[in-house]
Amino acid sequence: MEATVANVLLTFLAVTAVGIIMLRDLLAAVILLGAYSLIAAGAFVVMDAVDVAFTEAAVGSGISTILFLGALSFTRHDQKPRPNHSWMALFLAVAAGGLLIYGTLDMPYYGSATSAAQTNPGLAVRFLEESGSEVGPPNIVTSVLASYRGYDTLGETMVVFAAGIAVLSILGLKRRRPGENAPLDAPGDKTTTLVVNSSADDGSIASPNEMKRYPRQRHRVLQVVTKLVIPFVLMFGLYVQFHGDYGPGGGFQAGVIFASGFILYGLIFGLQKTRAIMPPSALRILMCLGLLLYCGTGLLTMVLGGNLLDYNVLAHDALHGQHWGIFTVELGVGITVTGVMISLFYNFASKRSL
Amino acid sequence: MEKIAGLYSYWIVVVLMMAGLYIMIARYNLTKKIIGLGLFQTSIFYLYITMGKVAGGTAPILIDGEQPVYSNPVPHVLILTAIVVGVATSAVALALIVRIYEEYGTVEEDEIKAIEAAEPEA
Amino acid sequence: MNPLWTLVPPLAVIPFILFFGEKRRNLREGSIILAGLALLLINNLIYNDLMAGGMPQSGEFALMADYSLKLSAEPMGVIFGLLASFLWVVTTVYSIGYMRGHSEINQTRFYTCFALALAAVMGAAYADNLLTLFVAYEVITISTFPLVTHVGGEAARKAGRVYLGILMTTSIAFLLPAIIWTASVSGTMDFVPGGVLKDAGLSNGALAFMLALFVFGIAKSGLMPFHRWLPAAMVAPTPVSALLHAVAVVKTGVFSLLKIVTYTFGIDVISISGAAYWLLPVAGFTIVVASFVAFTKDNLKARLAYSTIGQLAYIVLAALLATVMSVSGGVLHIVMHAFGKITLFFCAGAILVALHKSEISKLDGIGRRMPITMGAFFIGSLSIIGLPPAGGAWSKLLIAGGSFDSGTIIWAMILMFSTLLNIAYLLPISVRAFLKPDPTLAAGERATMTEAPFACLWAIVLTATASICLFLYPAPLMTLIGMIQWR
Amino acid sequence: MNVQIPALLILVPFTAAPLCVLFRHAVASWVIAFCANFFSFFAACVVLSHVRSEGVIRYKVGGWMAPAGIEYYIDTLNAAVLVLVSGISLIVLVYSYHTTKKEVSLSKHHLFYAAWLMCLTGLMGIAITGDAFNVFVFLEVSSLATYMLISFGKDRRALTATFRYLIMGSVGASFILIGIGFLYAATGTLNMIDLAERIPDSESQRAVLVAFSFICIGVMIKAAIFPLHAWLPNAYTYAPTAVTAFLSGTATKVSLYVLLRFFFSIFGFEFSFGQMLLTGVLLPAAIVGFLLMSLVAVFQTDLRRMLAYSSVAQLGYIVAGIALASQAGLTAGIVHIVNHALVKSALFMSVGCIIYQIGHAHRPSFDNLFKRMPFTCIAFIISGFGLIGVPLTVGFISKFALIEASLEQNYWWLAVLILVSSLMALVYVARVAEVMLFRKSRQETPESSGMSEAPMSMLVPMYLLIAIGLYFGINGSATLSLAGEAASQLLSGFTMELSQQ
Repeated sequence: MEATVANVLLTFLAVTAVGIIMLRDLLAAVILLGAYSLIAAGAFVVMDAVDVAFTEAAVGSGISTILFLGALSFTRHDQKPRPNHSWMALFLAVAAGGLLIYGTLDMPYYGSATSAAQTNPGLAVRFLEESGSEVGPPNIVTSVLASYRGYDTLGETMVVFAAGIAVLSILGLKRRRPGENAPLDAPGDKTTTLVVNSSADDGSIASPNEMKRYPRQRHRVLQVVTKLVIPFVLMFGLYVQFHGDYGPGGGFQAGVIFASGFILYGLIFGLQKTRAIMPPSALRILMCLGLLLYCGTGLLTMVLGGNLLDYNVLAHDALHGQHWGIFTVELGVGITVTGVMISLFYNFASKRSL
Repeated sequence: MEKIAGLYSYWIVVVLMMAGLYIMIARYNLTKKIIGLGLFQTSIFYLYITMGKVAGGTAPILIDGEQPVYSNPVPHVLILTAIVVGVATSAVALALIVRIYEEYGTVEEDEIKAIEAAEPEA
Repeated sequence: MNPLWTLVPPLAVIPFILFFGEKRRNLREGSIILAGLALLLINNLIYNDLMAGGMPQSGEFALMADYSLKLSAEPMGVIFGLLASFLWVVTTVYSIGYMRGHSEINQTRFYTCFALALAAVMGAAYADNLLTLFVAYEVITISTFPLVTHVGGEAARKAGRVYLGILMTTSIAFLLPAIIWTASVSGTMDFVPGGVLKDAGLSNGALAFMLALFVFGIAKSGLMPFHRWLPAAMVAPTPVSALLHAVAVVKTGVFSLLKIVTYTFGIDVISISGAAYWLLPVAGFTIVVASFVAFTKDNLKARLAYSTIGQLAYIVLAALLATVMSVSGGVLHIVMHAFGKITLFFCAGAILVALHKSEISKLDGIGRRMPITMGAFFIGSLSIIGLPPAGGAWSKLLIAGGSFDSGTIIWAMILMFSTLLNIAYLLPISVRAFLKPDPTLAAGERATMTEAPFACLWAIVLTATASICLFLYPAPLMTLIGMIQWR
Repeated sequence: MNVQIPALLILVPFTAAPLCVLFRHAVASWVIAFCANFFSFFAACVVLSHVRSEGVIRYKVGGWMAPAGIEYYIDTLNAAVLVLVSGISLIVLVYSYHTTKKEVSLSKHHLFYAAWLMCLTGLMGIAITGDAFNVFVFLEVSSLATYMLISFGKDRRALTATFRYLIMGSVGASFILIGIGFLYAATGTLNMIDLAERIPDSESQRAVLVAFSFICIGVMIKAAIFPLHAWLPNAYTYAPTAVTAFLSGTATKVSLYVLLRFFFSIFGFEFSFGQMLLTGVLLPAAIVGFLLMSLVAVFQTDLRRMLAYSSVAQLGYIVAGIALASQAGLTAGIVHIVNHALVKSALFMSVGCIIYQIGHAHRPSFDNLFKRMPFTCIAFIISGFGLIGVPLTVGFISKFALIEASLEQNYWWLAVLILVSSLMALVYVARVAEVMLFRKSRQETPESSGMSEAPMSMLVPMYLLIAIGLYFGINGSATLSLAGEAASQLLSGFTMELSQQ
């Protein structure tokens, strides 16, 4: 049954992929890519990878689609038609694919319980059997992610951080100068007359450009609904953050969800208002703080006499230590991810709203 | 037959991966390339997750007092990391695309090349 | 005396040269002469040690795990070291006169590179193994490059390109692989009396190929077809041409070859295997053709350059004949030719400084204006031709004798034929200078003495006298050569 | 040695990166970066000396015993790579102080140095780890930071160069990810030592083979090995000058290290070179690479582009050494990794000085360069000698070792081809040197006659690097013995008797 569902989903994926190749309208392709991620997330659930499914849904079809749309709104929507097909590319892809298929021929079959990966006493078996007593959290993925392979996660957090500051440096978020008030964004190369958006009675200031781009700003219904929804989104984010030990979730997913609350607000109420709530400099500090929290935990474990990220030394009892370690580390990840994701949104959005 | 059933999912995933790769190499539009990259990477995630699946298994979250069959958590952990890496790369690439469009007025690779060829050396 | 000391004076003087610079020229040049005298003294001490039966050598410096840089003094090296250091002093004195008389630019750079090159020549002279020799060889090439291009301008740049191109290319393409090959078949790079390739198990063909790599790889010996750099390098100021291209650079080339023949191959290996069979004709060809080409050149320095190519080929021939007598002759010829040729170059420079003439056809009658210079020129010519009372006679005799030793008379005949050519292209210059009337003077007018600056003249007289002395009193040299261990 | 030093080696620059962003001050971030980098360099030296005297270090990150946890595995090879990377980064960082001021807008300095630190952390993280998947993670850290660093270039072509690098780099990284996935499926482990043990017994030999191919290709893209080098020339040409100097000495070298680790330690000598016929693929690629790329370099007029192509060519030598798959060849390859890093960074630094003062590195438009910048020109020429392989420079040592290694296997033709390529290096270096030394200005303008040397803070680090290069050129046995040690460790696989920590 499971296998059938997975295979059906897989076929869906193939259809979507063909669509992505064929479509010349980039907007549609992006939406399809989001759908692709969502279907994949569904398949991941079927294949018991709930954490991955959660992340893929939040990131692949959420954040990354928003980023694509942000970029697209700034550039062209359609790719230019090309008469000739790239036989070279086709050849390369087919060759690589052929090689991969050749490699799968003696791989363990789908769902095999006796494959090398499933039976390795050092990794999979150990995690399944020992993590409860060694680390504690029922969610084994969290144990492995934050403790056994916490160092990988440290690197991963830095990747997120790197992306954040890379986009910041490439798109060059205009900084709010001290003493400068409401018109937060000093116009750069383009000069725009700022007008008070009369239809938004909350007095939000938006450029005509922005109004054109975000017509929803005028939708009172959306505004009300959003205001109602956002607390729940943020609450859910906190839940995912702190409940990651027990169910699917963790710092990364929580960060994304938390950020999506702000992004939603930004989409509906405009960038300026969002920035007033969450100024870019605060984001910068958040980004750094999360990472520093992670590093700090690592340093602390070393100061206390353990190896890097050896949480056992954090408390008298090893399990307690692990608990504290995972808690802080996940919190660090969550904070950094929140900061980076909102910052990414700001950068893409501010680029065009000026 | 058993082989086909057992490996079917791998093969489709491989095809999907190569679709992504093909888009990355063959398409001139830079945004489309990144869409291809997304497709490629998502398919790799799929490959990993497929490896971790155990038939009749359940999500690797310990349940008190029971001993069910769990799917392998290791690929899940790896892919969590890889997803993050993927979105980070895409974000940077998209930022670059925006800037390239600002500078060149186009995001088609061959047009950019033509513009660059006309520029003086360094 | 540790031969390492020979590197000290030329290197130690460089900071002084740079420090004194253009502003304090007397101090600058004084320091060079002091360094030169110190170097001569050190070489002399090494000579004494050697004569006392010692084998002065330096410690090893491992450049790579199995291969190290090391200096040691054996008779051949001592001869070359003494020669080069003596001529350095003389050339410095000469160049003081020349460079100032000619008001050359960038003299500091000139003297710096000069000193650096000389340090490298010392390294080559006392090299104890192929690696040291190669290092010194390359350093000489690079440090003399700025000297060749000294005057600047398009011509000098072209010359520099040819110079660096040929010397570096051949050394990287032929010499380096030959050295590495030697190391990999014999397991050592050391210079050992009797050679290291005896038991290396190379076939005769392989030996011949390896020898060819060495002979052509050392393009500094000016063997055709890799001789183009030498005439090209004549755009350099005359002292450079004199010391470097009549003495240090080219002689490093042939000296290296002699050393390799004696201590890497072993003369017996060469003569038994017939490795030189295909190379001897190349040397013979060079001797004859270079002489003919020299004959056609009107520019004095160009003629001397081609003469040098021919004379160097004598030494290459001597090395390839690989008999005790011929190689001894080769070593001797290094010295004899050095004194003879440096005299000639000094004279050419003196004529340029005093009368601003460089073409032979314009030298008519200048013997009366510059009697001392042209007298020395005559002695130098005799030495190159190989006539008494100049030193060249001895070395030519030995090489010809070596040819008989090896059982083939043809090389001796080529030597004699080339001697005739030497006469034909060198003596007419003296004849012109002394016997033809000076076209610039009206009939009956007497020429005034317009000799070169005193410093130049002094050097010229010294080297010409030395040429004669070497003919009259070759005994110490012969003793040294006799101390070479052939087997 | 304190047991925590290997971890601090990574963690200190890691922590310093967010600190730079947090402080958001140009000079402060440089100081933070310098201090962190200095510490890393110092720590790397300690680690190297410890490894050489006491043997391999294994450090259990998180206190978990491998293969459940991630571990550091440090033997001579990666200790040397750590020293190399942190050392070059440190020297170039000092040098970058002025160039960055000129090339990067002041408001982004903190981001620039943060990216620098992340790049350094990523590269060192790759080098130090003993876990295959961790290699991927830190590869991405360094890649993202590198993209960012390159995109700081002033020319708008820096953007497209970055984009192209990003595309190729992502393909490479994805290939590595696929490879690691297949390896995991075939063996069920990620730890390198564990992999090495389990690969021969795996039931899925085809999967292992595919994993090998994909990891190979992926790493080779990252290492810019011909013919997968397309990203490199533009990236090196348009990146900020200090970044080019930094990357040329470190990024590709670390990727080569990964290649060595996978070839020899993980898959093992027999697998890589026996069954895989790697010699049949790798060696021709290397040879065509160094010949063709040297030739292309000859025709470049922009100095940085020329050096970039020359880099690809020099990587070809390294790969040729590796492909010989003998103790001698491997030694030559490893020693050239170090030597080329020293030489090429110094060269890019000298070109950076020229750009700093003149504003371009276009050879035909130089005039009177030697008069204006004598020290820079001398630096370029001395380092250029290293590229050619003149004796007493590092280039000679590695070329000598490489030729000896090829003669040892009777590949005399390889020796010949290496020499031919060296001659091409002679041509392109000499062409630049000639212009530097002899090209007089066509019209005498007052500003072109006086001396206008780059600031001391650029010259001193540059000459420091050159001095190090000359030292190792004269005392080649130091690097050669190190490389020999590393080579024999590689050939004998992972060491099992360890000082567990």
